[in-house]
Amino acid sequence: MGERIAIIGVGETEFRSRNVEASHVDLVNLAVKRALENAQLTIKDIDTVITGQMELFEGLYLPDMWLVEGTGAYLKSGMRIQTGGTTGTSVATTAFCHAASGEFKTVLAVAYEKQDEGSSEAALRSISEDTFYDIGAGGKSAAPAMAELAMDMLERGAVTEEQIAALRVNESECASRNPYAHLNRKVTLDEVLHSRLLIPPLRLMHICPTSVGACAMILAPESVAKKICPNPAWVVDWVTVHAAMTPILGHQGIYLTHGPLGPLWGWAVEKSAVSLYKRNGITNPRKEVDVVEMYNMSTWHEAEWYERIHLCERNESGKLIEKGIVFLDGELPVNPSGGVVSTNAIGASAMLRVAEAAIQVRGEGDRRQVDGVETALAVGAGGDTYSAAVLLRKHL
Amino acid sequence: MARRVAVVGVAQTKYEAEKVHLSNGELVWEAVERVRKNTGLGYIGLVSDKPSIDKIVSCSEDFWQGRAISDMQISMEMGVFGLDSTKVSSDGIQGVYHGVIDIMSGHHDIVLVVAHRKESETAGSVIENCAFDPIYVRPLGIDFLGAAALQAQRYMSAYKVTPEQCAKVVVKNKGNAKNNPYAQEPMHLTVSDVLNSEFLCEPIRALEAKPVSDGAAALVLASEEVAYEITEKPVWIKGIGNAYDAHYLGDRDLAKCEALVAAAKRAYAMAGIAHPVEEIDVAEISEGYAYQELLWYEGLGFCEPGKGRELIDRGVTSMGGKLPVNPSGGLLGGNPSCVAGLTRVVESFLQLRGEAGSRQVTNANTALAHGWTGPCGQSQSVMILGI
Amino acid sequence: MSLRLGDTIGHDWIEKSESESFRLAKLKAESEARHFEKAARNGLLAVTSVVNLPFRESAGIYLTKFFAAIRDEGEIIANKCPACKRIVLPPRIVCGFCKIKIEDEPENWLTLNDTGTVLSCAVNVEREVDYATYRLIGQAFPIAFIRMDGGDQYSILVHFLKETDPGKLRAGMRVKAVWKPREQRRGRMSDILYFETIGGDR
Amino acid sequence: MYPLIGAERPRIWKFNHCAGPARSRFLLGLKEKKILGVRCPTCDTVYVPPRGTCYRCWSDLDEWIEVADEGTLLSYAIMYANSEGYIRKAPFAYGLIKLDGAGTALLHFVDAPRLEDLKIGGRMKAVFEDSRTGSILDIKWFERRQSG
Repeated sequence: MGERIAIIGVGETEFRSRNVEASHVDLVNLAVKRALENAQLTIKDIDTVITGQMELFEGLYLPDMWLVEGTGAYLKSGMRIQTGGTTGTSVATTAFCHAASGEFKTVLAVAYEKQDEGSSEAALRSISEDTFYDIGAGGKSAAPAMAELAMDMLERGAVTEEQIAALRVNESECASRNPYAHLNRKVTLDEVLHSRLLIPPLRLMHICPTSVGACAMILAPESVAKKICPNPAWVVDWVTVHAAMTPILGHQGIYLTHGPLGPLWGWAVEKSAVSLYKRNGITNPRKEVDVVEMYNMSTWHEAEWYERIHLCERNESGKLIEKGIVFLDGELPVNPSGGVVSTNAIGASAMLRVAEAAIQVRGEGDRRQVDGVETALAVGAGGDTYSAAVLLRKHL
Repeated sequence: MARRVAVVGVAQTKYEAEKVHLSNGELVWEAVERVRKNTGLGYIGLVSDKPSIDKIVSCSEDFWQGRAISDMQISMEMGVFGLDSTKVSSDGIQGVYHGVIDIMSGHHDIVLVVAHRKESETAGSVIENCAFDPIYVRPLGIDFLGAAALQAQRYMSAYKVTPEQCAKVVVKNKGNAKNNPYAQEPMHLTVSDVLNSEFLCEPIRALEAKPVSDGAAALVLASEEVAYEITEKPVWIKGIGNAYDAHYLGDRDLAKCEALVAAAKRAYAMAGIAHPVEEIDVAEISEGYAYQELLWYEGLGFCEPGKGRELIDRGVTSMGGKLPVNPSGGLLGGNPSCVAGLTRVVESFLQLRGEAGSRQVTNANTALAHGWTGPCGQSQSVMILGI
Repeated sequence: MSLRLGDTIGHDWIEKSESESFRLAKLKAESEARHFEKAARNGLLAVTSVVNLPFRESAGIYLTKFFAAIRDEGEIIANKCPACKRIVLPPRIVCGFCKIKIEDEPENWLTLNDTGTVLSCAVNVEREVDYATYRLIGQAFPIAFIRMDGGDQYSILVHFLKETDPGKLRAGMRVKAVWKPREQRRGRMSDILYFETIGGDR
Repeated sequence: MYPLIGAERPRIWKFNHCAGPARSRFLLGLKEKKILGVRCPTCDTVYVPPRGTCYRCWSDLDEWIEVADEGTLLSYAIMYANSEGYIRKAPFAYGLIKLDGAGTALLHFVDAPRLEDLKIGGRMKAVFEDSRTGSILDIKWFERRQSG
């Protein structure tokens, strides 16, 4: 096996719905500088730079080229990764492999999204609208598929609308404690229950916003981390699973909850989490993991994934919420950062899961810090049904 | 190198100006099917008792596919269901680089790398324009051709490189392409044929630029532990290196290629190469335009800065020379960008195994593969392979 | 208040939601413009670029057959994995599960009926907004996941339903394709206008 | 066998790219017919066009200076092709111009009575548009000075 590795620095920008004051390079530069400061390093100490974002949302072809000014990649090695919504975790896992390969002393991973500049609608339509499958049903099927998952959760009695709303209230409480979160206003149960109904039972407040912001992480192999970092977050293991079964763009019938495979994202999340547990001897994740950061594109997904990552039995996720187990002060807090429903700068979202988990492990969470975190789990998902699970520990 | 990595199988499609009969998925399948046949490999989860592919790296770009998450189109053809997979949005050689790093990290054993592009489907000039700073440069409408011509002019005037010397690169590469059944534009040319073709962007002439091309390539990497179970003749990755240059053309001295020097230095250090021309037997480099081959010679340390023209004059890089460059015909012989870098590794593999047919270089033991992306080669990647 | 599939939500809700999406889209566009204007007054500019990218795409061997059948025969065809026998709709060169080639041989092709059963559907209020006029364009047909007759559990098609009364939409309803007149068909999915309700729900 | 189906579907995307503080200042300078540069406190390079960070030293750049609207041509390229996306009709020329007082070269259009008269080392002077909006295109092109 390669070297063991650690996250030794994390930097985030404040996420907002728009940032017309900064260019792409300014935005990325801020996150990188904060990560360097956090790691107490200078840009000269960095060997390689891995970047990621959704280029069509940005309107930049080969964005890593212009970004050299922001990432400091001049004459350094590096590459660019793009896997849709999972981009962030894919960048992170690529950075992990770089750090573990033994060829690099330090690795900088940068993921960001600046959605305020482009026509996200048009870019999204580019995914959903196939030239031949031209009824535009693909993009429009995303929300219905989400609603369908929600309906399924309700029908099989896994959660109630009130429980899901309570979960959303908790996320907003967490976000209000996170200085970087986008939707950081505390909301009430009543507000959530009466927010705009998109497609029954999916409400506006249950789904993620579109944000602008950047996230950077610095990684190092054990030999380096032990020398330069007093409290590294050790990256123990990571697993990516891809469930791509898109027969044709614009046609996503097979993604259905009631379809033959069930919801494919959930399938991938479960497979990645379970093999991660298996490889690392975790038999009861609810007891053995102290905090979870997951990619909750909607609160309904979050509830479904409690089952998928084996925090509870099937149909028990409601109880998990009811008992407050997954809340900030609960037995196993999930998304103390406020999660993706609070902050969603697409390219960065999935990396924020890893970064926020690292912040928890390093005890740097400030008002969102969970007490006594020894083991953290970060789950990224998105894109063409990718899922990546990462296990972090305070001690090796 | 911590853990040795080998290339154990390769495949490519024929490169053509237009593959109208195939969808992107069907194009990728052609390459994937061949590489699976060549290696006899299946996928983890389907075959349990034999070594199987456990990771898939694809290379494609959203702009060129006209849609976000461009790998969605080809995921089933690559066979990603239930596997680890990622997408490198860069030249194909960066995908190989990713695969090598994956295996070196100890997290993966067998990695399938795939690159594809149908350049014929859209207008490259519009896309390439989007690679420039949107504030200062993009409004000018410049593309990679314009940028390359600026570099060519600067390079040729700095080192007194003549148009004839650039034309010789075209004559050599398109001539070499005649020996490559996969090449798109095998041509028998003379220097004056090249110099008589019209200017695209002075000083670059039509025959001196890479043709528009469609195609795909695939390759399988394996760790030392399993490589011999797959093939008797693995080709080892001895060194890898990549680097970024500054973005603005006006910030760089375009007659030099700092990033390529840095990338080559890393790859050579890893492979223990001190004298590239002596130690490397064959090189496959990505020359999108004729002048680039001469400039890249210098960046790769085949000669001193400004002496690239002497290598082509003396025939050092011709077939039968001391260091044959691009026996396959290179990019001038016709490769789509993005696939180009992967094709260089594929061709290096064939040379080192002695399977390159009539383009075979004799006694090839060490090969160099090179790829670039970005305006004037802003991102460079170098790989050393050996047996 | 829990909603179940088949619950009536009423036309007034759709209308309200429609005008709401329209209002929000307009607000968003206006607020965006305001932000850029405000930034410009503070000396922070933005550079507009319009990428106009021509594309000419090939359907490829398998989808050409599929769309030609739609165009010329008014038929929905699919192919079948020779190993696992799963139906692949729309047809493709590989089976994603077995990861093997589905040869382009007659025995691997089959014709499905143009009738099917709705697995689930949603009244989609997110109609497209024309940002130039702030008008909603297109029609808000409910989108449905339809399991086609003559196939298996994998032969699911995504398309629109003609029935727009949410009170009458339910999983299990039987539907049939309504085709464009033959001379208007171009070999695209839109050659089927939508699916209309037929009797005999499951 | 059916004839192969293909379809044309252009993608049209619109973006508003934010310039950020440094780039905006330069563009607003152009509106006033001024070409601004910014000096790196560490390596002393004067960047034209300016930016927020020195890519070599990673220093924040804040020392603004005005540079001349005249300079030396480092390289040029005469475009004869008429590809999609070009904003001028061929033949036209791009050039890299190192303005007097600047440490880096600016990429822009260059012009001469006859494009063949362009030469490396030639003297070039900015020609501004009459109506300027705060864009890199406020400079029409750089013109060859006969004296140069």
